[in-house]
Amino acid sequence: MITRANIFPTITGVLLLVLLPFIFQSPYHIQILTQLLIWAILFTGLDIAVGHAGLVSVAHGALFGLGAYVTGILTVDVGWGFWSTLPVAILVGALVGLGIGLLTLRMEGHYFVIATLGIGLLITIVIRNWTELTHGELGLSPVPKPISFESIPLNPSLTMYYLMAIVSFVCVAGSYLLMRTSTGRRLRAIRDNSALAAAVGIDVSRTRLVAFLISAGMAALAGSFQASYLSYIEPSIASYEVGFTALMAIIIGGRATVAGPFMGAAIFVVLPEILRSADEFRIITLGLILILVVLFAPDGLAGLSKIAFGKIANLFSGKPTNPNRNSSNVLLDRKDAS
Amino acid sequence: MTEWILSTENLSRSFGGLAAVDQVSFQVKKDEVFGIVGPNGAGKSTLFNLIAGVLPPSHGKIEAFGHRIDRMPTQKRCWLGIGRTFQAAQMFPTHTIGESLLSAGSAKHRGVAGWLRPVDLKSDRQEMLEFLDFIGLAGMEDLLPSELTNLQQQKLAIGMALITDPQLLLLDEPSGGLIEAEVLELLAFIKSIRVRGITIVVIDHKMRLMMNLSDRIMVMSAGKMIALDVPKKIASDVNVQNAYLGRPAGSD
Amino acid sequence: MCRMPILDARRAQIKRVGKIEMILNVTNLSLAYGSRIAVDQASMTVAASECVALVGANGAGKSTLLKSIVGIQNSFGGSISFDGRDVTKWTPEAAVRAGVILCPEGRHLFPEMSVRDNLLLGATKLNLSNAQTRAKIKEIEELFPVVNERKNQLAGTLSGGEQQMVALGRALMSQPKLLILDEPSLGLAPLLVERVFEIVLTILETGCSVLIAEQNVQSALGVAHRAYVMEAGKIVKSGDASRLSTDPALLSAFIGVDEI
Amino acid sequence: MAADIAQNIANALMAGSIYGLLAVSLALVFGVLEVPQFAFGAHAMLGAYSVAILASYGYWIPVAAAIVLMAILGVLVQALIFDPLRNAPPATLFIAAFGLLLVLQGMALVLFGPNNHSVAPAIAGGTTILGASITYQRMLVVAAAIIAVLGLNVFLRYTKTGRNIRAVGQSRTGSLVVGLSPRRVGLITMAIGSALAGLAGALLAPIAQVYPTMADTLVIKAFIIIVLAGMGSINGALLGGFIVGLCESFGSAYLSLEFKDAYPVALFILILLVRPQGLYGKVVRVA
Repeated sequence: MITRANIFPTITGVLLLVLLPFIFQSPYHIQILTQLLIWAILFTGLDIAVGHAGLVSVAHGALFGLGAYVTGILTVDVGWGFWSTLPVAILVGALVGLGIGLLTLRMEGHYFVIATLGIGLLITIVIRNWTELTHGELGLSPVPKPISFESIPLNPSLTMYYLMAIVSFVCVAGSYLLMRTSTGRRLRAIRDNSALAAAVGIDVSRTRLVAFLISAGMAALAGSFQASYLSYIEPSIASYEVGFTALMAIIIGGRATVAGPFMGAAIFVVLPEILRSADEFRIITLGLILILVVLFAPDGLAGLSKIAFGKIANLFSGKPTNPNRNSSNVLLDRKDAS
Repeated sequence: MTEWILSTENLSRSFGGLAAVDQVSFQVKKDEVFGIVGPNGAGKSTLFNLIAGVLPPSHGKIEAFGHRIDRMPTQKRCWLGIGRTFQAAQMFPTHTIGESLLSAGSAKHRGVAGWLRPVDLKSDRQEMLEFLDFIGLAGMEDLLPSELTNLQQQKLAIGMALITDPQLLLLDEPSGGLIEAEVLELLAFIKSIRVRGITIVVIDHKMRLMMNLSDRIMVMSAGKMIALDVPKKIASDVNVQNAYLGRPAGSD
Repeated sequence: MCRMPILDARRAQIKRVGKIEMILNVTNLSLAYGSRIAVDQASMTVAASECVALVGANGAGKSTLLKSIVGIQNSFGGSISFDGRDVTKWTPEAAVRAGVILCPEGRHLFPEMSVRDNLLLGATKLNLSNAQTRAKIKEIEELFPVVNERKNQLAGTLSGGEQQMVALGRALMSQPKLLILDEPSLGLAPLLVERVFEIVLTILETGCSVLIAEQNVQSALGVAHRAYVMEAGKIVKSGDASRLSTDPALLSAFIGVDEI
Repeated sequence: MAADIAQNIANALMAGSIYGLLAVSLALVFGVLEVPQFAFGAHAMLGAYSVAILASYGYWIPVAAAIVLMAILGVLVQALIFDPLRNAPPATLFIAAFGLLLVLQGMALVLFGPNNHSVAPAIAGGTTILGASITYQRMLVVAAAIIAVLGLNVFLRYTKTGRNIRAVGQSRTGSLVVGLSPRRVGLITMAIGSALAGLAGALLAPIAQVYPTMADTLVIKAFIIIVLAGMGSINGALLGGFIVGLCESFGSAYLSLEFKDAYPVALFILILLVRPQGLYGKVVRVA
């Protein structure tokens, strides 16, 4: 599946993943990078629903938290090892995703967003208040690390970083490969024009369900690693802000691209660090970036950079750019009010 | 013995008391071009939407290839062998022409293998190029639908319907937005589809096109079928002329 | 041939007076939806107190042309002038203030409002006093008895014919100088079609100009002084309405008889 | 027992009137402009802060100030954000509204700090009705919310501007042909919606703590209410507010207090199960 077109970005990406810890050597920076990778997994998962299938979900924050809690409860209270909880977390996430998908199957536009918001909120409330199971605000700790660090000669944070680098690479590659199958093709067709997609024989509901299920599973997987990375989890890990943050990251980073989730994650991890000394301005800045992106760069930063790269490339080749080419702003069509 | 491919029986659809399609029964023969015409508001589009699966009928039934289809979901009608186009050619706006055809053909491979079928199979690409050639857009596979003329968009829409391997093709207003010269080219193109052994049902109000294209024409007015015959007889039918020029039927 | 006898009689009463003063001038107007050209270099005029018909198959570009005259669609070429001033880029609001009123295809009433409210909205740009508004509504109610009978009913619950009367009434509330009717007979039973055209004649008697787009060719030509025939975005024929109504070319444009 | 029930109903009416008022503001803006104005939660929060900051002027002057300030904010956000996005897809509007929510919350954080403010009730004391003890402030909240919605009804029904707003919500083409400017009507609509949200916050201030994220769950509930009521239905939104209030109040009294916020959501999902297509309806209905 590696073609001439994608070999160069792939090598660049892998090199970046491998070499970044050598550029930012302090354990603090490496921890930030690890967090970035975990977010990127969540965002990549959500992007399958939002970017590829056009299903704008805000429930993924709750699904992320669900994954974290499955791992947290099974390791802390039941005593399982991390790796045996991972498949359970993914399965629970996917099943809940399937449930959400079935409930919202026929909803479009605003209704879908609000329905996922409501269902996500319900999951959050249950996590916060089912104290017998989740310990509520007290939280759960310590969630064990995936690897016993004694056996590996690297320092613990670097080991965790490389583990997350491998996992995020697998997730991104998996999502990329899935989109290179007929499933991805059908999803794009549905996102572009669902009536036409049905007319050429694509089972719109089933394809959307499959996408939502995979996307939910990946969000839960990211949550599972997040629990282990933080070692202590409490209900805010599943709050609706996480869902909105993920959605924002994809919109800002750019939908249906490989780089978009990473760019979004970079903004959401790096920005708070830059603004650490003036934390109260952090959310204003985020909000402003969001509004500006929505108003002026509806294809996100990845879209912007694509256009910029296209322009630079065309400076050399002399071809004019076609402004319509990169537009993927077809999440959902807005119907005329009349 | 003639073989019926599509038939309707007392097909009716009303919207809040108004019968848009009223007790329409007809049968389409294998390998014919069956035209449906009528003035604005006659119920053509509603009839088309009933057959294509956009609307359920209020009464009556539709059968195709021996199956009851009037409650069948759209994609299953496609699997049965019914391809369709839309009024105002529908496109996948961010797909290139090549991708559009590949996407349209993506659902005919079913089962798990169909879901996981890689997008860059040589055989699929070969098929796409053949269809591209057939619809006269060879060499344009990297363009976007918005870069095509109306006629080319219409041909692409028909191409996307054809790549699903239909035996029955439903065309909704294929001449919409075309200028006279383009209508003639479209006519030649639709005739070339017949050679592939595909039965065609077409709705259009460009009478010149319909008279030339159709083997039989059904005329609708106010939701009812008022005539069904070969084009020559239709043209001289007094009721038809009246329906078109706004005179009450039978007033002469 | 069957002509509507009432219409013929009434039509004879409307005579055009000596000097013809054009109030609407459309010159080489072109319009596109994206890459699709909907109106191609169309030119037409309407004189004061004149009734002009615009006929052609649907998809010919009639509606688009009419919408651009009232500023709902933007043209990319050509110009429009009304009452001697250039109005090519005006807003729908300015058009209504100037007395150019469109009664759109599909009526576009406010479905969840009473008939009375729909009428009041028609006069929204006139700044009438309460007494003037009442007088105006009374006038409309006399012209359309159904509007009076159903004044408190929601517009969306009316039948198609009743809705058309309300739409006409709403347009007349704005005191049009030029009333533009887009497919007023669409979806109406023959008797109601006749009623609509009778009303058009009544409106003409008040001195208001009427521009009417219709598929119902015979009726439209029955009330109009002049007519334009539109095909694929272009105006292909124009002339005296009574002459056009017997033109074999027109028949062929609609039915395509000539090629068999 | 009867006193318990009366107390629960009283609590439900109080909470419900705040939910209802916020839902009404959302329903108005959604019905006319199709904007899911998530940031109205922040508008309500700013309304509450207005009352808290201007407390030295008494209660009613700050409430009026909150209404006026939020109306101005409504005009600004409509002109700068939502009008330019009028042809954007729904998801984009959600994100823009959420961005606005962040900006407004961030501004509140910068201007007023993270600490809670509290506001003294306008009228002290209370009474007992059917065994339920009710403070006068709470009665005031319910009365003010009902009067505001009644006022909105009268405005939409009987004034020219109100009629124009309903017209734009019902048919864009229709309003264009009668010479209305949907953009200007949009500004007015957003101003009114924002003012109502501000009022909801101002009413809430004396009976709750005032802090930047105070209205977060409130606005989510308000959204759920307008989906239940049929988006765009104004009186349905107020009624929905009371139903959600009852649902919470009785749920926490007889089922479990911890899951107070979950009951309306569960009701919402239950309704989705019964009517999976949602409760549709777009145009602004006063009835």
